Amino acid sequence: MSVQNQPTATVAPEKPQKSASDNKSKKSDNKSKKKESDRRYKALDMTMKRHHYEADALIEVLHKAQDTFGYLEEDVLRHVAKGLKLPLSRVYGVATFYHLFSLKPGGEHTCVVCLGTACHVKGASELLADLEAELGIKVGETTSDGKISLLGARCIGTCGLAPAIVIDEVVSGKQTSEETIKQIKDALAQ
Amino acid sequence: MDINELHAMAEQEQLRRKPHRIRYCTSAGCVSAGAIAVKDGLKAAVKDGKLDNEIEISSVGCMGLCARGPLVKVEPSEIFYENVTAEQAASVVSTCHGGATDAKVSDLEHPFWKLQQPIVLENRGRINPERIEEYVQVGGYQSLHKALTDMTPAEVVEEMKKSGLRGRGGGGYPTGLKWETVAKMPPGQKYVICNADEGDPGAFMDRSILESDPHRVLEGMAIAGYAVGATHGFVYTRAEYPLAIKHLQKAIKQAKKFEFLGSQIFGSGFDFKVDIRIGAGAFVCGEETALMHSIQGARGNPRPRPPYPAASGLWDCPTLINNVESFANVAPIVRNGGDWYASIGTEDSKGTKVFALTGKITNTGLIEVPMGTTLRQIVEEMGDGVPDGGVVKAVQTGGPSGGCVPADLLDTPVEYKSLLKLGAIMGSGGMIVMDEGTKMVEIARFYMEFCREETCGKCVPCRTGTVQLYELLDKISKGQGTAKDVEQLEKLSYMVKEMSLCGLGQTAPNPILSTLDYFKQEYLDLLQSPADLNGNKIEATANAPSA
Amino acid sequence: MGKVKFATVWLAGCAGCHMSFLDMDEWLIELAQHVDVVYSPVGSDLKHYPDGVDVCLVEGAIANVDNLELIQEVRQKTKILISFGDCAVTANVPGMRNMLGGAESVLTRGYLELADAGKQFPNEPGIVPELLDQVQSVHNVVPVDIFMPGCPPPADRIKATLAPLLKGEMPVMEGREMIKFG
Amino acid sequence: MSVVTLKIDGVDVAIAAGSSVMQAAQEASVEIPRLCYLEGLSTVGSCRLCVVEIAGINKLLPACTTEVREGMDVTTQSPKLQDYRRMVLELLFGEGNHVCAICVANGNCELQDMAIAVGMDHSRFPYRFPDRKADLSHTQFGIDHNRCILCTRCVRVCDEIEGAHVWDVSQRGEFCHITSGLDQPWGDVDACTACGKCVDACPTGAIFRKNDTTGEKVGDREKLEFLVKARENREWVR
Repeated sequence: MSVQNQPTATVAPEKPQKSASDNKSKKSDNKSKKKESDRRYKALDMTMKRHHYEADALIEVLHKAQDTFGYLEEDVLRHVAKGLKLPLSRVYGVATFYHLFSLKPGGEHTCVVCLGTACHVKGASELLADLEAELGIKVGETTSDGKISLLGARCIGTCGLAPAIVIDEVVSGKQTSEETIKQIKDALAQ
Repeated sequence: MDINELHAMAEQEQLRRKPHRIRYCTSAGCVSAGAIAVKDGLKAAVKDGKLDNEIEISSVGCMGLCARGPLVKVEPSEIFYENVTAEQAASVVSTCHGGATDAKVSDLEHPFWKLQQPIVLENRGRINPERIEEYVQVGGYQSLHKALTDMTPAEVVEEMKKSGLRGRGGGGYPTGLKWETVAKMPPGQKYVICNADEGDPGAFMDRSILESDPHRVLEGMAIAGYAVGATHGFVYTRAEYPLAIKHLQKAIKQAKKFEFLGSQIFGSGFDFKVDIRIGAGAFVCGEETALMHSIQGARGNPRPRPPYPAASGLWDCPTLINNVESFANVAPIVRNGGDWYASIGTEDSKGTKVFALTGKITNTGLIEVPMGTTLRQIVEEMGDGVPDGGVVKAVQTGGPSGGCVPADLLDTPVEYKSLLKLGAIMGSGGMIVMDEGTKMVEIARFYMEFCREETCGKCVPCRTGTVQLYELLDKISKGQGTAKDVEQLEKLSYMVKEMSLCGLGQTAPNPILSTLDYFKQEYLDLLQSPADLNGNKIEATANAPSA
Repeated sequence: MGKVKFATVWLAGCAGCHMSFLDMDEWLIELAQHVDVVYSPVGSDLKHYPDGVDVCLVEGAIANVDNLELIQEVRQKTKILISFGDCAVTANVPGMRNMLGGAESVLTRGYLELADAGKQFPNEPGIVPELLDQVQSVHNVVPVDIFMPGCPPPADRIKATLAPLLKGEMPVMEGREMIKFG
Repeated sequence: MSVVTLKIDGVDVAIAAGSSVMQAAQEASVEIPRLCYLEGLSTVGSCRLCVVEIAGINKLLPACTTEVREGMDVTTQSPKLQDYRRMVLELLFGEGNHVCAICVANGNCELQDMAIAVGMDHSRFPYRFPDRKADLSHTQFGIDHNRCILCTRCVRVCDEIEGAHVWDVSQRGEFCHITSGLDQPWGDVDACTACGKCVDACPTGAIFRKNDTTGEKVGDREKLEFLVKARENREWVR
C-alpha cells in the first residue's frame, strides 16, 4: 500500500514529446516572456478557430496546447474552456484522463522505457529499476534540476527490438542498462 | 479522375522507374538497427558510381523480419539482404551490375517466408508508402473504382459477407454483417471509423500497415463508406505512432489531390472524406464506445451496449467501426471477390491473419499466414523457436485480454474457435513466445498491472476488481499467498469477467484464468509452506520505529 | 450438557462493544446459567487465555504486537471465534490511522507533530507494545467463524447471535437487525 | 404509445416500449439493488449492482440501461447474482474509507442499505485505506472523498438538472475522483449555485450539509424525481 494511495499520482504516464517552442520559452528571459506567451495563445486560438470552437475538438485543442506550452497549466485550461464553451470540470476531467497530457512541466530531456509485454519478457523492468537507481527518481518523475524525465510507455510497437527505449524521440532497441545509461549521459551532455 | 487516368498514372510510374531499385526498410526496427546509415551508404555508392540514372534508392515500409534488420531488397532481382551494414552498402549497389557482396542473403525458401501468404501485406517491400503513384502502380484504388462504377452498395456488402472476413481487432464479429447492419440503417449522416488505437503491448501489426501501406487503409474505408452510405471517415490512432500518423496524413493529402477522396469520386455520386483523430494515451480507447467518446472530445469511458455503434454511434449516427487490418483486407476482396477470400483459411476462420511474433523467439517480426496454420508451424518453423536452444513453454495471444497456450497444445490451428476453446483468443495479432524460464504467475501479474493502470474507472468491478486481483497476484508471486488467496483470485476473476461494463474488464481476468488452467502448479508452488501457516499468518509483523 | 466455555477479548477498540454486551441486562443472568466465563475483561479475572474455549467474542482490530500474539492464541484455543463489532470486522476507527501510512508516520504525527510538550516516541520495551504498520481486521489475520458488525452491535444483536449458539445452532447473520455496519 | 409485456421474477408486467428493465421492475414492485441509478437522471450502468439474468442471453445485463423487449423473461435474484453483487459491495467498501460509525449518513446511506441487501457481513477483500481528502471550502456544504463511491449522481444532477456542471470525474482508474471546477476548492467554483441537489443525490455521506453530524444527514432523494416531473408535467405539488 504505497504509491497507490495518492489520487494525484499517475502511474507510468506516457509522455508528450517536447516541442521546440517549449525549449525556447524556457530559455527566454522574463521580459520577452509575456510576448512569447501571447504568441503561444495566438497559436492555440488558431487551432480552436480551425475547429470552429466546437466542444468536440477538446482533445485536438489540448494536443495543441501541450505541444505549444509543454504542459497544461491552469491558465491554459481556463483559456481552452472559455474558447470551447466548456465547463471547467469537464476540461479538467479530460485533461487528466489521458496520460499524454501533463499538468506539470516535464524535464528538458525525456527517457521513455517501453514496458510492453515483449520488452517485459526481455527484462524491461530490470532496466527501468537500474535507470531509477541511476537517476535517483521513480518512473513518471523528473530530476530535481529539471534535466530529464523518466517515463514508462505501454508499448511503443517496436517489439522486435525488445527491450526498447526512446531518448528525446530517438528509439533504441535491445538495450542493456549500461548502454541506456551511457545514452542518457550523452543526451544530458548536449 | 477516371479509369483511363488511373491506368495512365500507373503507366507513368512504371515509365519513371529506373532499371534497378534498392529498397531499404524505414520501420522503427530497421531504423534503430542502423537503416539510416545503410541508406546513406547506398546513396553515396550510387552517387560515386554516377549511377543516378540507373539505380533508385527508395524507402519501403516494414518487410517483416525485424530480427535481422536492417533489411535491404534489390529489384528486379528480388534478392533480400539481412543485417546489412553501411560498409556493405557499396557492394550491395554493385550487385545491380553483376558485382559481389558479402551481405547476407535472406533465404526466401525458409519457412518464415514460405509459409506466409501476404494479402494485407501484399505490397510489403514493393512500394514507397509516401508516394501514391507507387500504390497506384501496383493496382491501388482500382478496387475503389470497381466498387463505385461496377457494383451497387448492396453488392459490395454481399462480397464482404461472402468473404467470411471477421473483425481483425480481436472480437471476430463478421465484418459483412456489420456492414449490412449499418447499410440498412435509414439514410442520413453515417460514419466510418478505422480503429487504429492498437494498444495491446506486444502488437504492432496496425502500426506496420499504416506506416507501410496507408493508402490501402484509406481505399478500404472509402469502399466501406460507399457500401454503408457514409460520407465521412475517421482514423483514430495513437500519438505513440508518429510515423504512422505522418504517412497517413500524407496519404490523405495525396488521395485528395488525385481525387480518390473528396466529392464525386471517379465521377460517381459518392463523396468521402477522412480525418485523423489522435489519441492521447489511453488503452481503453480501443474499445469502440470509448473510442467514439474520445473522438467527440470526452473522457474515454465506454458505455453499455446496446445500442451498438451500428445503430447509434458517433454523434448518435449509425457508425461502422473496423480495425486497420480489416480495412486492409477490403480492396483485395473487392478485387478478387468474396469467394476467393473465403477459399483461404478454414471453415471457421477465412482468409489470413497478420501476427507480430515477439518474445523469446529467434525470428521476431511481422508475418501473415493463412488461418489454420498451427502455432507450432509459426513458432518452431517460421520463428525458429527459442534462441540458444531454449524450450518453448507457452505462446500468449491476445495481449492483456488473451491467454497462454501451453507448449503441448501448439498443434492448435490459428482460428477464432480453436483459440477460444483453449481460453486464449485470436486477439489483434500479438503473439508472444515464452520459454521455460518464464514465470507464469509473474506474467499474469504483469498483465493485471497493465489492466489496473488502463481501466477507465467507470464501472466498479473493473476499477477496483483489477486492483484487488493485482494485489492477490502480487501477494502470491511474493510467496505470501495461501490456498484461500488462489481460490479468491479465481472467484473474483469470474466476477470481473461477467460483471464489467466493457471488453477491457470482461477480458482482463483471461491471463489469470488461462494460467490457472494450464499452470496451476506454479501458483501452488508459490504458496506459503504449511509450516508458515497459522491460519492466515499476518504478513507485516511488528515494525515500530526505533525511538 | 456441560456449560459452554465462553470468553470475550478486547483488542484495539474503545470497549464500546463490551459496554453493549453489558447492556443485555437481565439476559446476562440467563447467559451466566449456560456458560462459564473463562476469560473476559468484564466477566473474569483470569490473566491467561485458557485451552478449549467454545465461543469467544473478539472486540477490536489488530493494531499492535500484543493484539497479534493474543489473537493467534485465541484462534488456536477457540472453537467458534466471533468478530465482534466493526473494529474487529473492518478495523473501523483504529484503522483510520492506516491512511497515514506505516507505524513510523503515525507515531510521528501523534507524538511529535501534534504534541505540545515532551515530544518523544513512547518507548518502554515489554510494557508499551510496538505498533503494527497497518491495523488489520481480525479475519485478515486468522480465520473467523461468525461476523457481527455494528459500532457497537446493539445488545439485541449480541443476544440474537449468542442465543442459538447456546442451543448448538449457528445464528443467521442476515438483515438490518443483524449486519448493519455503524 | 406501444406497450410491451414481459416477466420479471415470474411477475407479468406491461410497460411502454422504450422503458428500461429497471422501470419495469418498479412497475412489478420488484426491488433491484442499485447505486448509480437515480430516477430523473440519465443512466450510466456503472455500479453494476442492478445486473440481471435474461433468458436466452448469456450475458448479465444492467437493468437500468437495458430496454424492455416483448416476451423478455428477467430474473433479478439468483445465488450467482447475489454472490457477484456482494463482491461489488465488498470492492466498494474496500476501495474508499467507509467508517459508518462516524459518518453523517449512518442509517440513511444507500451503500449501507445495499450491503445489508446483499448480505455482506464482512469483506473478503482487504481494505485499501487510500489517502483521500475532504473539502470544506463551501459555505454550506462539504465533500468527503473518503465516502465517495464514484456513482456520478452529483455530476449528472448538477449538469442535467441544475445546469451548472460544477462536478466532473478526473483522473482514471483507481485514481478517479470527483472534481469541482479545475480541481479547485468547491467554495471557489463560480458556477456553483449552492442549490444542494448534489447533497440530495449523493447516496452516501460523501456530500453533506455542514451542520449535519454523525447520522444526521437525511437526503431527500425523491426530490429530484419530483423536480424533474414537475418541470415536465407542470405539477408543482408533491
